[in-house]
Amino acid sequence: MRAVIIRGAGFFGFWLVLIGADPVDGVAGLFTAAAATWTSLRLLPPSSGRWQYAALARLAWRFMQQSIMGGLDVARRAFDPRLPLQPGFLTYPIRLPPGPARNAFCAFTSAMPGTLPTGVDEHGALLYHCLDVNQPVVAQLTVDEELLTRALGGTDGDR
Amino acid sequence: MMQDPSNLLVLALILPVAGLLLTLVMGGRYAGRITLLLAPVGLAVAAALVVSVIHTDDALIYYLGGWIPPLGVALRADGLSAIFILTTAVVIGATGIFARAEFCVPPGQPESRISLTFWALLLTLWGALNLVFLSNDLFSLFVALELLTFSAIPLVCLNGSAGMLAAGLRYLLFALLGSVLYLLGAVLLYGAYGTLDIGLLAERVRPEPVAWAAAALMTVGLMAKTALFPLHFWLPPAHAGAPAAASAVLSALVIKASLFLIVRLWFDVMPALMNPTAAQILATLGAAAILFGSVLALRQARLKLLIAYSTVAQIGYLFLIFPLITRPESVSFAAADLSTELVAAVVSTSAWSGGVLQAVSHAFAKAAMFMAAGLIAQSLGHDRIADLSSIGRALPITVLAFALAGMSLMGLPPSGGFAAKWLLLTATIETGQWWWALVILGGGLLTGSYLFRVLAPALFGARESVALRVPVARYREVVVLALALCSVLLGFVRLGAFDLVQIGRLAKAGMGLP
Amino acid sequence: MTLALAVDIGLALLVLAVAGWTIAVRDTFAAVIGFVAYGLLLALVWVRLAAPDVALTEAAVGSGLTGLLLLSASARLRHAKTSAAPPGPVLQWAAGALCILIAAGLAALVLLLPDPAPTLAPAAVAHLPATGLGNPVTGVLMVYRAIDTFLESVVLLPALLGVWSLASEGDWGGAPILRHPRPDGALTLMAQVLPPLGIIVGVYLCWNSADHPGGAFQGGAVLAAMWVLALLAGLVDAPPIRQRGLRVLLVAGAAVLLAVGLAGIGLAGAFLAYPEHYSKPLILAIEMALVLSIAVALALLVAGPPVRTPS
Amino acid sequence: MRWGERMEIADFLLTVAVFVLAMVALGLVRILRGPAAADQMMAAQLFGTGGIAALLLLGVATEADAVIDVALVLALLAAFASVAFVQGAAPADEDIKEKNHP
Amino acid sequence: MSFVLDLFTMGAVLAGALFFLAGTVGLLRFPDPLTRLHALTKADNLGLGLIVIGLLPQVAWPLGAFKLIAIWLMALFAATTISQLMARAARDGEPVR
Amino acid sequence: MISTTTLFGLSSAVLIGLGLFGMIVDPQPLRKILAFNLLGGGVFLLFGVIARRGAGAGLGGDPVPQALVITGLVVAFAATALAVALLLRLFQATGQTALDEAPPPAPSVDP
Repeated sequence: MRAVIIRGAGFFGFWLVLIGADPVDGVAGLFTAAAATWTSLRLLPPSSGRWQYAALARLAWRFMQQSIMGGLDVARRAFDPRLPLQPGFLTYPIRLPPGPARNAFCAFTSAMPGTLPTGVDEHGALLYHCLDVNQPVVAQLTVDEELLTRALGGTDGDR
Repeated sequence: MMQDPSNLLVLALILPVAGLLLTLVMGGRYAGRITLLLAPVGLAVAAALVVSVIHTDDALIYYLGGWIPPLGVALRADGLSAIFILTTAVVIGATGIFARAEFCVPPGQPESRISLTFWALLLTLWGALNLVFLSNDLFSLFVALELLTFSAIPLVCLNGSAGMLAAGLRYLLFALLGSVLYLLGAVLLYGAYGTLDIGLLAERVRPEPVAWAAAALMTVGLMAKTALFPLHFWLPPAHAGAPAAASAVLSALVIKASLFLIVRLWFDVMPALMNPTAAQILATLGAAAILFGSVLALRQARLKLLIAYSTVAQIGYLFLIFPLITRPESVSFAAADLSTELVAAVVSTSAWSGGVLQAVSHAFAKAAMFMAAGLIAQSLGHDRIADLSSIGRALPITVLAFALAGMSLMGLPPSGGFAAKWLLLTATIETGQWWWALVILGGGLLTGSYLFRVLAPALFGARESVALRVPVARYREVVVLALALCSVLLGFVRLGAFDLVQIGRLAKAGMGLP
Repeated sequence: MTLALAVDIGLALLVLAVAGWTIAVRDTFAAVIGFVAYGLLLALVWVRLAAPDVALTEAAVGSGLTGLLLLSASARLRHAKTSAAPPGPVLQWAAGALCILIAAGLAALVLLLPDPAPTLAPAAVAHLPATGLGNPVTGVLMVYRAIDTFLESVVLLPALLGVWSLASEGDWGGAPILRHPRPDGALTLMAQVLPPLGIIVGVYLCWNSADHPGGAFQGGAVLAAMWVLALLAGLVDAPPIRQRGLRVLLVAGAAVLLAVGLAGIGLAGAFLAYPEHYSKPLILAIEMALVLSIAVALALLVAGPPVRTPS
Repeated sequence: MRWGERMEIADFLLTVAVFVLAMVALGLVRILRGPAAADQMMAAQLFGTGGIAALLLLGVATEADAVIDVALVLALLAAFASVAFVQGAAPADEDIKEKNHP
Repeated sequence: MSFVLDLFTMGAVLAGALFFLAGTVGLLRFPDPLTRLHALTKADNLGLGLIVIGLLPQVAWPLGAFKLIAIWLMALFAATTISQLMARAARDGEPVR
Repeated sequence: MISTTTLFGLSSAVLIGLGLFGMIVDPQPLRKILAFNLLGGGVFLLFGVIARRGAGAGLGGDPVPQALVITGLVVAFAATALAVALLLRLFQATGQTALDEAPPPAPSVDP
């Protein structure tokens, strides 16, 4: 029920952002938001854990920070005449089970500096492509995973 | 609501479309019944339309939504449209009855693939044809052409064999190229004259480069869809391989739609552009189609392919009307004392009537021939011409129908085809263009020879008895015979009735004048 | 040279380069990629031509859905052996000359177009208040030339029937399958998050089109894309084509438009005329029905013929 | 001489739009030339981001609100097209098997 | 005030353009498809974000601004997922290690 | 100085020529379909240019052609979908995609 309200409110808010506040449009928006919420619940059933908003805020902040770092990092390497790249693959033994939380983790880390998830290897560990394999990538990823797990309030149910 | 006859135009348009929507919802089990119920209604509407046009002695016009062109779109039915709508209703109805045995789902069975698609596409085809004949707007006509293409192509490959898929795809590519060229021409006309309405364009178009380019592009595009020589390659495999009922509507009606538009284009949209050179070019292509198509038909080993090539040839006759209506300046009239205008009007009428009669009688005859060939192929299991000996004994009605339809195609009296070719011949003599007369006569001889190849053994073969693999339902034979008879009986229609052709012609006054 | 013109020249050069590349490149997959880029660039061009309604359509239909269709086709045809050889050099040169001639002729005609250009803009604007609409393009599509919109919603049906008719006899009535060969987490996440947002955007484009750019076609295309996304990720299954509800959805738009149009004969004096004062709510109702029908039809056109035997 | 006087903000935004388009064009050269199919499928991403940026700049510079909606649709559809690209470029299953188990 | 805002716009938009440049340079210089993918997604998204931030003072408040941010978030989300899809396809396309 | 409409008008002429060339010359059906879309894009662009030239009455362009282009784009999509479905089915049935002058189709009712 909580998830219904939160998502519904979010979608209605998105509708308002698009069209502006007008009573007639608002009624249409309610129906649309209801349809969107129904679809959303069908495609992505709500997880069992409760979101921890403080941790979520920290996560968002870290995301902002890191994606800026990511952009700067690439720009620095691109403009550097020596082209300092040491590309390669490394594995990250992820603890999150396959499911929305792990997918979110992958999406999150794909914006981090120098890392790009490219799928799983034969042992179920995530396979990352790195611009510079000498960076402390695994340590970074561990921090990220911990933060995400906490923010989502425990592990997600499998899908 | 029915007091106003112009409501008939809307009715003719939406009846098949409403049938399509209903068919989709009700499913294939009811599809055949819906079509067969709508067919007589549509026929009645078409007949009422013809009567109304004759009665008012002018074109019926309907402003959709009450919006007057150029902003709005008008439907307009002149004599020409009325004739074609009636022809379409007859052929579609006959096809429906003919196809019932093949495409209806037996009671208690679930919907099958062809039971839904065949009927739904037949209804779409019907709606699209009526729209082509009624719309007075170049863009709506574009959509109508696409509607026609989208319903014709699945009909071609209904049996799903690889050869037909290839034929259908080739047909589709030709048709799409044709539509794009047509649309490009329409776009140019809008850019130059600010309207897509045929009536307004007729007033505004002047002989200048942009109009010429538009005319050329649209004509070539429509020629590809009509399968006029040399853009005919797609037609024989597509028409010969489709199920008989589908071939009948494709050959009888679908290619006429784009032909109808070529005629509309040159005589209604841009009468100012019609000139002897363009007319001679079109007629030359037509003559080439007659000769080429006939010779190829002569060489075919299979009946349906022969009929398909015959379509290529017969289309050619329709292009002969262009120079006969547009008289070359060099021609001097024998009847000098008559006012030139009067003579010109007479000439143009007989060429017009001949052309329209040819189109209509060919529609009936060709539908009958394809259906007859379908029955023959079904009952024998093949349609090899060499093995049709004595088939006339086993299927007398079918072969009679084939022979009657063939009579009309050859132009033997007293058939509709004879009247048509006679009118065209008269026009060639009157305009002093004897060379077209030679083409018409030569085409008739060739037609006679390729049909003789089929009919002589079929009727007078030496075989004692022919074993039929599958018996043929009597009512299907009767439908075929009725269509063939229609084609023949057109010859008895008083020629004056074809004044109907002239009703509501936009550029009637200026036609045929130097 | 103004800056806006610099944008235009840059765009035009890009469009032409991409188009030329699409025709010239040997690899078909690469050509399709070029085509998608072409579509996206054309969307920008439409913006520059002050036609945001068309830009929306081009982005959604011209590039998005057509692109997906062609890309998956090129992937499936990758191992196709084509025995057809390109035409000989003489024919190629002849075709090239013909096309250059046509292009040159058209270019000359573009330069010869009348000035001032004939236009229906004043007429369209003059009658707009009577329709209750604020967007003239919607006015043309739903009022002045509603017949085109009606035919348009009908045109999709035979095309879809044509696609369905390619099913094998045993699969008739079953469902099409459109699934990524190996869906993974990223695709799943995308298909979980984007479709609800897409629903909002799609309905917004349609609902808002009375006064702003957008419409049933644009909204329907966005909705269709979202449905296809969920299908690709394997989160939902396409419905069996025999399903009555699906068929009703498919014809709903055309049927509502037809019904309103017929009512117009009695109430407003002409087929497809709207009764005074009720035009805007009626148009909105039609558009909402249309957007659903169009979305379903477009998505099913992408999904292809049914391949799953009906249960 | 200050910036604000020398250059209208709209002109500035247009200039940047031209620049972004030029970047897209340059990137396009790289992408289309390949060599790998993986390079080519990046085109949707390039056009997605670059196109959205150019549209937003154009829309704000010319004060055309509708353009923002086009960018919105592009943001949704670019993702969609990319999925198609990946599907098209991904080698079929049998190819991968061949590669991994020669 | 408007001057300050304009200055802010120019600064942020210029910075954004710079990242687009970086993305393209990376695209041109980086040695293999996967590294090029890094360049494209990370730099261009930051560029788009900066341009959006720069444009915020120039649009109607608050709806226009929220809309811009929504567009950016959607583009960002799309990029983070698409880059993975492409990375996997690219990895499949050539031998690992 | 060249104007926006002239610029894009000339571009559309080139696009039409290119699309036509591709449709005539390329033997592969998928490439023909692609070229058809390219050609269609050129035609629509020309219509858009004509719409832009008709700007007036407070509008940036003549809304009638713009509306028609929207219709046309959807028709073109439907055509493409049908063509692609046919092509894929053909490939499925024969393993190739060539459209050479086909042998006469076998009679559908042959024993």
